[in-house]
Amino acid sequence: GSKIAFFGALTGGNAQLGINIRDGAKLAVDQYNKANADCKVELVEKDSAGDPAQASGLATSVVQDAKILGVVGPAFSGESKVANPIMSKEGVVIITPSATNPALADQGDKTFHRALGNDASQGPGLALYMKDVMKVQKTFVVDDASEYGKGLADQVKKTLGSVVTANAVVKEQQTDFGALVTQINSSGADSIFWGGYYREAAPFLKQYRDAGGKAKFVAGDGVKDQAFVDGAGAANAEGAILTCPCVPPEKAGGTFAADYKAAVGRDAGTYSAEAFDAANILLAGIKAGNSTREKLETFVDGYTGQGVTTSFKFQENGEIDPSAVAIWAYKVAGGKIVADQEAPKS
Amino acid sequence: MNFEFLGDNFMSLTVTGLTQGAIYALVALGYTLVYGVLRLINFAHSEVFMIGTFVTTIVWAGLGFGVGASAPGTFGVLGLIALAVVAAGAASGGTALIVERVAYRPLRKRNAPSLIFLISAIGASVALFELVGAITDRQPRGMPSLVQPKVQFTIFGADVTNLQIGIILSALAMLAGLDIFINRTRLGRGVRAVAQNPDVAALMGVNKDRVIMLIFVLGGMMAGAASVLYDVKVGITTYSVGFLIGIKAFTAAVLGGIGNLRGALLGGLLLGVVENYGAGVFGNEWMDVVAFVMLVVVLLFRPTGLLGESLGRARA
Amino acid sequence: MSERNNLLEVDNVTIRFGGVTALDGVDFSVKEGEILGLIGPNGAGKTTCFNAVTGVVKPTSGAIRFRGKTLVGQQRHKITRLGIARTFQNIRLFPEMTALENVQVGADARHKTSVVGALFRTWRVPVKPHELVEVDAKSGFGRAVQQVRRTGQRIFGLSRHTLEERAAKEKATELLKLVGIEHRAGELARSLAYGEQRRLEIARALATEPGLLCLDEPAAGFNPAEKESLLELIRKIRDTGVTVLLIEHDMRLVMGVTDRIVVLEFGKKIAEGTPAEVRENPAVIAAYLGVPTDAA
Amino acid sequence: MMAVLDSARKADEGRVRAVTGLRDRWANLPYGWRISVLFAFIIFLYALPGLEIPLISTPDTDFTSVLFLCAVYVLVAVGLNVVIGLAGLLDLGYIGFYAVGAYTVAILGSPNSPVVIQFPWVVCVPIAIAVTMVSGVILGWPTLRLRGDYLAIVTLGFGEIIRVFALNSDITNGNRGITGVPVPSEGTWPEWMDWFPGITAGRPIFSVSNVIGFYWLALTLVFICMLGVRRLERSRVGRSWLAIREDEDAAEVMGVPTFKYKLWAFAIGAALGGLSGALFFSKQTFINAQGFDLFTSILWVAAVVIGGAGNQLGVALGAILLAYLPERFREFADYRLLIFGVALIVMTIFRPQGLLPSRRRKVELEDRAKEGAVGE
Amino acid sequence: MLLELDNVTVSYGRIEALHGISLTVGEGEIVALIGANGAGKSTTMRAISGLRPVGQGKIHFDGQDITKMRADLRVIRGVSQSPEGRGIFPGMTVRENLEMGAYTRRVRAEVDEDLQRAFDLFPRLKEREKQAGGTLSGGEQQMLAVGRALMSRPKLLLLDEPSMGLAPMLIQQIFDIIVEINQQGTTVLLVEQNAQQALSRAHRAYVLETGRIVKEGSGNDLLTDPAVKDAYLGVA
Ligand SMILES: Nc1ncnc2c1ncn2[C@@H]1O[C@H](COP(=O)(O)OP(=O)(O)OP(=O)(O)O)[C@@H](O)[C@H]1O
Ligand SMILES: Nc1ncnc2c1ncn2[C@@H]1O[C@H](COP(=O)(O)OP(=O)(O)OP(=O)(O)O)[C@@H](O)[C@H]1O
Ligand SMILES: CC(C)C[C@H](N)C(=O)O
Ligand SMILES: [Mg+2]
Ligand SMILES: [Mg+2]
Repeated sequence: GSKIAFFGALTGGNAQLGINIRDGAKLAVDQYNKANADCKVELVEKDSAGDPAQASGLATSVVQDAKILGVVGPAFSGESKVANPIMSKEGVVIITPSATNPALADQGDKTFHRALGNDASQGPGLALYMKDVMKVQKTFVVDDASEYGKGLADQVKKTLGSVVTANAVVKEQQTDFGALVTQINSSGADSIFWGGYYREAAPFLKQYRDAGGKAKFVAGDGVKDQAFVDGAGAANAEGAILTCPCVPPEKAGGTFAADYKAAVGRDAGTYSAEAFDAANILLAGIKAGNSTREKLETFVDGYTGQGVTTSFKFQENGEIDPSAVAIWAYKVAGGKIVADQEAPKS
Repeated sequence: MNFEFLGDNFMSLTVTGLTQGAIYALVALGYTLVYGVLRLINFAHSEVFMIGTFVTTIVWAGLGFGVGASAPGTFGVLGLIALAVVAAGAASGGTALIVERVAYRPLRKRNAPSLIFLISAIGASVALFELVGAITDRQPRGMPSLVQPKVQFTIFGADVTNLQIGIILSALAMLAGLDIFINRTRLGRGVRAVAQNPDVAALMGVNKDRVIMLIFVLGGMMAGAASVLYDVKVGITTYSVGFLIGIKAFTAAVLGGIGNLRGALLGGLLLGVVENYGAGVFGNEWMDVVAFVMLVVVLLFRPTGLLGESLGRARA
Repeated sequence: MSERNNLLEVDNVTIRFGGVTALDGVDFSVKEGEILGLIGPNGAGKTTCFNAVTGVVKPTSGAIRFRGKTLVGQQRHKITRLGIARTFQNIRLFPEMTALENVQVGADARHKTSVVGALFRTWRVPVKPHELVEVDAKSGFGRAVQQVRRTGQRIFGLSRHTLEERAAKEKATELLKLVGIEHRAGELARSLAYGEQRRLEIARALATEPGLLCLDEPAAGFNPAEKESLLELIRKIRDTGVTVLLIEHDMRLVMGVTDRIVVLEFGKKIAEGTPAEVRENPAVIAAYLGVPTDAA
Repeated sequence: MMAVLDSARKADEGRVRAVTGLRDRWANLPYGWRISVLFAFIIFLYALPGLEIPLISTPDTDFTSVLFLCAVYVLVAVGLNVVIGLAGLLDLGYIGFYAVGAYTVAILGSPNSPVVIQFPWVVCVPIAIAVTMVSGVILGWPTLRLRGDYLAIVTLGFGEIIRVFALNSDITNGNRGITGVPVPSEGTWPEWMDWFPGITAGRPIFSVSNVIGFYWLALTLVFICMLGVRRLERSRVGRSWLAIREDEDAAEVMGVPTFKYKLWAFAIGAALGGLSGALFFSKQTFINAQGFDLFTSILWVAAVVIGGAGNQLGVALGAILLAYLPERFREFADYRLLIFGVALIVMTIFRPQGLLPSRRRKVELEDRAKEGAVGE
Repeated sequence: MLLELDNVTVSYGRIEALHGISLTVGEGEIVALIGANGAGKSTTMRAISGLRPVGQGKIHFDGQDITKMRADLRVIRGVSQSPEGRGIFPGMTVRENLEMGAYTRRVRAEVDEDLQRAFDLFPRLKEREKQAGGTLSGGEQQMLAVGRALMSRPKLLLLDEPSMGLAPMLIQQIFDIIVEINQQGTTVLLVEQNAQQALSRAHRAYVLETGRIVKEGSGNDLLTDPAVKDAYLGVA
């Protein structure tokens, strides 16, 4: 039979973000295979560790396996930027359930699709939430210089405007934030926006709170995982606001939340549901007999349907309809990430 | 560039820099001792430090102080720290000794040239680092916040916390002890003799192997102690923490004059402070660049470091 | 002798190391073609004086001139090219290179091929027939390749690199023969005995084609018979037109071979003259010789 | 434990003797034979991608890509060998040059770089080589006066400075990197190459999905560079480097302009490093600072030393192993580097002279090893 | 016999430098070892002090087999060497260098006394007490090496060319010192190129040629032996 691939981090410091997505896609494939025992589809896992530098090699290996018709992923924006052109040139259908950098749609990659909203809506939504709901006065913006982190931070800065007092850049895999903590403390900020992933955010927040820092902590989807709360310590993370262009899994349609829990053994995580939808679109195409990359691509381009998260109809550039996008704000409360409210739209 | 920030926060940057520098200095000692005696960059020393950070978490977690646990009273905290220093010191010292036994001694017995030692050292470093990486699944490990920093006093507008005082003072004390040991005791003199001319040292009756074991253990113990201070300060560790700290500590050792114990202290403190200023002025992301640029500049004017080499042979 | 030119002039040179004054206003000159002895008690400053001449240490004050050119502040390898070579009191060979290669390094001081020349071998010299590559391969392919190379050489000539390589090797072999260790040409310098290493140092120094050769205790570690042959060697070297400046504690050697002697004590010159004059000089006897030399 | 080691070592020494014997026999072969075998071997290397040799091909990665990686690493090792093996300068930050070369091509050639010049590859590469050479000189000028391990740490710092700069500066597009690094040529395979397995006429010669073109280009560059370095090695220049490695002061006093030659070694090494970087990232099409961590740099040093510093074939072998083994054994993914680390230790203990030491090193090390120490 | 070498071979890598040397040194003797460059004199000394491993043969010292003993343990047994090339610790001061000589000794007062003695023997060293060993002149280093070897109060003192690099006046002195030490009870094995001096002070002597002992006898006998005279004493 045919194969579809998952492309994203399964190891490394941000692995949990990738694992949630993989499990969502896997659930879809397993359900499909159970229903179509005669014509199974294999899910190939390409572990990028979230590292764009590895993406080019992995993309090449996807391309070279002619059985792989489509990809769920790449999970992160950085790796997408590298891998998409390579895969798209060879016609591999790409549906990302999570990479949110807006520029990905403008690279001219014909087979690119995004099953969720991007940071051009998340950023402003998030910033409005900070201004209107949280009423922040002085924000210190931190980013990790990644495609995603910097992109989101730039969006946020644009909307926050003069509320931003200072900004700083952290390194990937940095664990010691002594200098940054000093800077934030002396800047007198009442809130911090973190553009990056949880790998760095968790130790930072711990050290910041240990050093007596009181500012509110806000971050995007890259931080929205239980691993963040555990890493920072529940007490330190308490009250942190995390946004995401994704619906809370428990609000997902159908029996998804229950199925997932039964299959994987834990609650669905960030983007599990989006991945489930993305995989299902590809599977639907395969089921309809589209056994080559070109055919599948035509199928996906013309696809319309309702997933568990939202309704899908891809535009020319691969984005879904803006009206189908929802930005949610979540809050860390009692050591858990719970949905707070939908963020205001600009 | 943000000199205003530097001006406004000069003292507080200095204090945080010194704290960081004290840890560098303790780790630098291990490099300096081994380098002084064997002319070998002990790449695996960064992993010796890393092991210490993990042993600390294991000991604490074993006693019921896992991530998120609340700190016991002052004496409890001091007890936990003391226990960790003993355990991490032993583990790091032991690791250093094993590295010496497995990776270096066979080469010494065969008179291998120094470049080969370097490779073996890299091998040991990679092996340890990957081993811990595999065991911990490459996930970071958190610790309880044992010491809530409390401001003890303020100098020139900079708050100095109990944690900072503790770290700097304990580092200074350990360094002073080691310095006295090397410069004032007979065994210490033996160490210097082996450093300068191993063959002739044997002719004086110095047991070379014992001296070498000793320096590895001492360096390892200092790294172990440093790892506890690091844990208390940073509160999280991963299998890769050693790499950057190791490079910084080695830089500190060279800055002060490698093979020179007081140089390691001076180099460590200076490095910590200057890179902190640098981070303030140019931004965090340029911190390492500031550190290395300073190293190059210092070496240009003092090619053997600030205080010169002392354990090692003065070059004729 | 006085009509000869001064080859080297040491002019009021003072050298201090912290508190120690190793040389204190020393003045002397070496004349073209002579063998000048430099003697004095231990720590008198003789080696320091060599170091100053060869640019290893910088004088605190004073001037040193070689063929009228000032040496102070010159780079060390330039001093060698100007024509001063030396040996070291504590032997400094290239231990992991063969004896022959050690000497070749010295010979290279007079060669010109550098990176570009060695890489592209553009500088060509017409070739004489006997210098061509030999065609000795039997099988067709190898023979063809060799023939192509030969024709190439005939048309384009040989590179300066090739010629210099050959010359360096020849010169090195010759010099090893001169100092009497040609049978150890292929050994690593490290594995030679102390005395052989000393000879190798002399050969290496000579390979730089010096006008002035500075020998720092060349006879240390030699037995009297060997010293005898060293004495011959130094004379031979002088006869090839090389001026020699010699530090030595063995009086028989010094008295036997030098034309003039300069005596240092505590960094100051205390005497200068022919061997006979110096030997009788009471200051020298008191400071250095102790007993009449024939008893030593 | 020691006994086991000893017997293993004995067996290994037997093997070494056999190899050494082979080398002597090789030297005694008639010229024609040697030349012929050499040519045959070279042709074999070019043909490798089409041969599908069972045991050595890589199951999990495209074999030609692995070959290309090997060739690039060999190029790196040849350059690093000039610095470490010949001149004896320990350069731990060699990757900095690799980065400079790669970034020069990316910035000048990519349509997505902040500098919109878009020179073609053939123009970019010579510029990249020149820029790296200059950067070698800029680094070397102030620092080559430093001794041994001081130089090591300064070069390490240099490598790190380059990386951090790439990570944070605008011209390199920061961590986000530059996509669309140009390929050597946009040409397509001609009809007459169609017979070679894996080549389809009309497809681009240089593309990520079929790397044969890149591999052949890299292999050709490897041969050219090895030949050049060999010429240097066997000349006055090579001898001066050796002398510097042995005793810098004595060399200077013997008339070797040590500074100049060290600078040359640095510049040549840098140029080769820059070329390798340019080559590798042309294939990769994407460049960001991730590719330039110090760890890789240090591994390269390991490859050179393990292979046998000073001997070109040796360092090439070391580089090939470093590039090839991790790809061959992808199954062990998580333990790959652990095994690698242990292997490094074991290898140094068994073969302190490297896999294929230079003749000189071999004698030197055998002697030293035999001398050993008294006692125990 | 205090020291006994029985058919000892020593190799450097593949090259054998000593092809089976047998010699003895009795308690209280001065024994000289002479020979041309490369004969193997220094190698013999290194084998005795433990710097070079012995291939075949045995070395006995003070009734004990020390063939495989580590060098530092031999020092404790009472063997002390002033090595060829001096072996000064360059970064230690003159005083520290001397104190290193007494590394194995514990009685502080005795050490101080010996330190005084060394300074008395070589006043130059006293002047330079605080100077780093590496910056001394060649001759000064030689004095330091000999002085240091004496500091361990050895039973057997191995001197490898102690007169090398010394000014004529000091050469006289150093031989006088050797005799004096010997009279105080230290056994001495002496390698010297200054064969005239060495033979006239030694009780017995051996002549070494390319790794073999070719002659032995009392000092005076060898001094008058025509072959020795010819080869090692130079034309008188
Ligand atoms: N770097 C230095 N620092 C301090 N003192 C020094 C230094 N170098 C040399 N000296 C001193 O300068 C004096 C002269 O030394 P030099 O080596 O020139 O003596 P020399 O005449 O060659 O003696 P010898 O015959 O023993 O070799 C010595 O007393 C020595 O201790
Ligand atoms: N480190 C070494 N490596 C290899 N061979 C050596 C080494 N040292 C000495 N040899 C060789 O061993 C032989 C004996 O040397 P040794 O130094 O014992 O001679 P020696 O009698 O002390 O001569 P000298 O009077 O020159 O000091 C010589 O042939 C020498 O080449
Ligand atoms: C999985 C997500 C956190 C990825 C993130 N939104 C990105 O664009 O890289
Ligand atoms: Mg001298
Ligand atoms: Mg000798």
